[in-house]
Amino acid sequence: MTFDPAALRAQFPILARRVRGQPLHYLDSAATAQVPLAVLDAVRTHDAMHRANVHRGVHALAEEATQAYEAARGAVAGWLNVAPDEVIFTSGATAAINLVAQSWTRSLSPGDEILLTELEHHSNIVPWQLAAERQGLVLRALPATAEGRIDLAALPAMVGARTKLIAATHVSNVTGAVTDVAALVAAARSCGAKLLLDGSQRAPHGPLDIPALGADFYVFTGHKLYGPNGIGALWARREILAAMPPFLGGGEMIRRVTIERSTYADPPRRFEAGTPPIAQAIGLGAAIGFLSTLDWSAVAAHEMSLTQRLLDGLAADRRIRIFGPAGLQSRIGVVSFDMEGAHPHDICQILDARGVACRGGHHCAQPLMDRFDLAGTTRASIGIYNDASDIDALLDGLDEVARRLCA
Amino acid sequence: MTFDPAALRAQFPILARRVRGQPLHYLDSAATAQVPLAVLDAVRTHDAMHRANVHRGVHALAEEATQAYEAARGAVAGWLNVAPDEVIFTSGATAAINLVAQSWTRSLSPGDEILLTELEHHSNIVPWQLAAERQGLVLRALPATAEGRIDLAALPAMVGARTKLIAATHVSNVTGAVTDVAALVAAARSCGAKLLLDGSQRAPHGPLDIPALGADFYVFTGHKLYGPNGIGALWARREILAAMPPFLGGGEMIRRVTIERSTYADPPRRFEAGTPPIAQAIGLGAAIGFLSTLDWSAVAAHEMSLTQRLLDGLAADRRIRIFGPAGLQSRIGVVSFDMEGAHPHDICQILDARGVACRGGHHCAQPLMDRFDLAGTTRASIGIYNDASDIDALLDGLDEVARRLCA
Amino acid sequence: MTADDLYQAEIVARAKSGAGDSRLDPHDARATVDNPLCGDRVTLDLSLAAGHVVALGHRTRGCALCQAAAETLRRCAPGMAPSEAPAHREALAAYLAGRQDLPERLADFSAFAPVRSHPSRQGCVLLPFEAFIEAAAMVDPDRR
Amino acid sequence: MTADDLYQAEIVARAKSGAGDSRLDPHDARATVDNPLCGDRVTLDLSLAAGHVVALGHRTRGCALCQAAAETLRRCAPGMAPSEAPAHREALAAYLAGRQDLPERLADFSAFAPVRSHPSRQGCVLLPFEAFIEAAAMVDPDRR
Ligand SMILES: Cc1ncc(COP(=O)(O)O)c(C=O)c1O
Ligand SMILES: Cc1ncc(COP(=O)(O)O)c(C=O)c1O
Repeated sequence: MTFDPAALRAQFPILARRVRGQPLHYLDSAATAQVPLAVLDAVRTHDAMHRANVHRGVHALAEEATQAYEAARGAVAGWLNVAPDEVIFTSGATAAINLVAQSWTRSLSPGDEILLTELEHHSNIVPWQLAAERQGLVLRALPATAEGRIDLAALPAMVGARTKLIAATHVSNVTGAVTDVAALVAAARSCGAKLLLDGSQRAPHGPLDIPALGADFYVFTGHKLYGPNGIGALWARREILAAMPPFLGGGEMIRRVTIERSTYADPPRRFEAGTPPIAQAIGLGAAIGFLSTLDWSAVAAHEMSLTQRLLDGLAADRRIRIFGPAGLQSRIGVVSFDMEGAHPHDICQILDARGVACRGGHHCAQPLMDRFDLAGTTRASIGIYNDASDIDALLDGLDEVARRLCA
Repeated sequence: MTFDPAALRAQFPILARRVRGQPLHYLDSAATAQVPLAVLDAVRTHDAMHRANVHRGVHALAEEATQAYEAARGAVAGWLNVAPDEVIFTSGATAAINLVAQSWTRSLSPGDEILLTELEHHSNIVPWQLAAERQGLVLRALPATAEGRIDLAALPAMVGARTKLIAATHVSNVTGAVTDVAALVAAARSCGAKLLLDGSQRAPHGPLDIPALGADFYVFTGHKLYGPNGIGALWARREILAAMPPFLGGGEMIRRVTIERSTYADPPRRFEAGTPPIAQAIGLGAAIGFLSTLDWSAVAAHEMSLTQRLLDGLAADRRIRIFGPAGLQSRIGVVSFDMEGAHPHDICQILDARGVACRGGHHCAQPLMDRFDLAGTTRASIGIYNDASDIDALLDGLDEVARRLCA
Repeated sequence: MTADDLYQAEIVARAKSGAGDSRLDPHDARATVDNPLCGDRVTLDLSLAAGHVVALGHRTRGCALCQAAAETLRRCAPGMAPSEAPAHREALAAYLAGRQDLPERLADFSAFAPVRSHPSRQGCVLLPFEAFIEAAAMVDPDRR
Repeated sequence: MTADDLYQAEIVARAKSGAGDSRLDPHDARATVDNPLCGDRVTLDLSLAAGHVVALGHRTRGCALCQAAAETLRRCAPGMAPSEAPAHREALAAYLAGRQDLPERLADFSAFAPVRSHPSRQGCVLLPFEAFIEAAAMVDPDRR
């Protein structure tokens, strides 16, 4: 267990790149994190030397690919502290949430309620809307506080006998606020509802202990966890998975197929229709292997000190308003802000010319933007490889923005 | 436009591998094709140097990634001879068929019929069963002939006013038979039905001209087209896509989201929920770029001469029965057979010890196995990189199988 | 190309004018469009006489490029026929894509030349034209 | 490990015996299971007396490993209690996974040692045990 920021940076080839003639200051890890050599190499080695379809071949390549794919499932299970056969590979968090929204909801009745929050990413809203339309479900949403957190005070009024599921983000991709999961677990327990946590933004900040957390479903996406694109995972408790009907149909997920009817394999395979993203799963396993060598209390301290530096710098500019917790309590290094007189896209464009990669826009969270009455924010997000120079480059860039656009 | 088999082999690093101490004879391309350096390099270069989320970032990496992703859509469109905005990236053929089965069928009425065939892969059966259950649709299936083709003689009796869709494989993944598309188009036209072709096994055998073919939907999967895992494509005519409701919900596919309701983007984006498989799409584009440099009439002649060599060798063994066309007419180099007294898995295992990678089993086509009253077959499938030594190694291996298991 | 080129004084100045509210009351047509990628929004009004635009007004909640483009369109629009709106949009898109020069009518858009090397921002410049097309369709005599 | 090891004379011989039809009529329990991955199928019969298996018969449509495993199970089964079926399956699975040695009762399965290095084939060897478990559950006095 080590953490040496400079040595770590050397593992990420892209950080050596220059963009627009400047060193790259990548502050967009909440959109997609960069990948270390361990991941690049695992993906390439698999595809160059061990590639085959999984699960049904007996030849050597097929055995190698199958073992590597299942080992990756084990790695994911390790990161979440759950059993491998409760882990389903999907093409991302969005696919994982759609799976639950289309399959698990089949047992609900019209009028049953699903409780979301105003902080959700569209991927944790729209799937429920589509399911609600088809099944006659009612969607409600916990409001956001002015600090950009889930308003837990509203919880008692929002849960009741009809509430069947609470689906909430574990960490907001806009404000960086970490959700008080215990409060949601208690609320869910009080009415017999299940709890789904969208861990897309939480998973990249250290290993998890899902059983201790008390959720019933957990999803995350590989490309934000320093892994490949096109891979994600759904975890759910065994009994829940066992009772869920299939979502996508196809190869791999069946027991017996006739034209008239089919029977289905047990989980996890029941939910992995078709050839899975094999190389991507292996790359995700490699990412987790890499991350597992880090000392996560040191990483957290590092990320938090950068976050503090950023918050301080932003607070010093009176044109800037931060959306999200002002302090470090229960937050991660995802920081959204607004600058009077400058549009997020213009800010990002001027930053880009200085090699600083930030994101401007609604961050797939329009309901939260509506809550703050904004079209969008500028967001800087901190990953394990950032350092003080990244934060300073951003702050310097914001000075230029002010000079050029807010004069 | 060239085709030099030896030079081509050098582009595929895995072919230099030894397995079980033997040179690799890879005859399982119908399950997953191997990837050339051009693809390995494109994926790695993207992930190592240009990685970002697409479509909403203004920073340099995001622009590079978006342009590369959309260029890959253009490459797919070129391979199919269609317009880029009619191409939807999916995680594979299975996901593409499920998309059509869940979205397009919403406009059908109970009792409407979908016509499949007994030759379909499970991925072109089970999605329709799931849709049929939900929508009260009726599934029918054209039988297979003894030669392992779609029995077109049954067509007139099977289509009628209630037929809304014919969903058929363009090439069988078991028998290698190429479907007479014109007959299906005529049948579909006669009753106003749409035609979906599963091109998973056809796409790797040369560029297509979909408009000339006359299909309404076309799907294929990247990993069989010498591209990455976790990527596939759906093509459909613009008017059809425009009328289809979304399938998966999430980021990227929306126009405006509130907690109460959402409106959706135009195709193709409406059907690409969440972060797409960006690196995989770029790899697929690179695969198509690579394939586009080949002289496809030379490739076809090469593949067919190997197929003939294989068919001749198999025919010489009276224990062996071929399932599929005995000649080269309207077939590709996918050859299934049965050997009296030897189970496909045992055959494949003995072949594996000689470095020969074949596939044994039901090939995700249990209805076809039922038709032939078999649990499975042994399948050898030929790709652009195979040569006569691969065929001969397979035939020698079958002699050993006979000596050891059929004595 | 760098941000310096994108945010030259001329563009910034037009953006500042474009940030105001120049909506027309009364108007002959009004349309509002959103950019689904960023949430930017243009509300655009047309006044017509004798089948041609006499005035175009707008309220634009958007980035500097979008505001500057709306403002530039406000200046160019008088004299245009509603039925030409889609063609103007195509001409500008083709210019931004580097496929052709600007037509005389849209000459003022040459200030946006640097956007040619920023594909992700071209939608910002085109958004006012989407609103123009929608508003124009309401008053296009050929469509009624 | 190579195919030579997997298909030693002893396994091939047992597979040949296992290819026949040794189903029992009458029987106390019958179960049929399929391997979803390959379509192989075992139909397995049990005859019991005094709460223990006195005979096991089967019809196996499967690979040599599956047939040989069914045949080996046929030989080992007499004397086993139905309630022990799951434990026997686990013991064999653990042996094949390389985690433990074979218990005395399953000593005959040592011929399958080479399968330890072929994970994809272990399901073939275990399939008859899945059928055994299903059939045993029907006659397990504790389950009724
Ligand atoms: C004919 C056919 N259709 C569909 C598929 C499914 O493709 P995928 O598993 O990549 O989704 C396959 C291959 O597995 C196939 O051969
Ligand atoms: C909180 C949150 N949930 C879900 C997602 C969706 O992940 P993906 O697009 O990889 O499916 C994201 C990121 O886009 C996110 O930040």
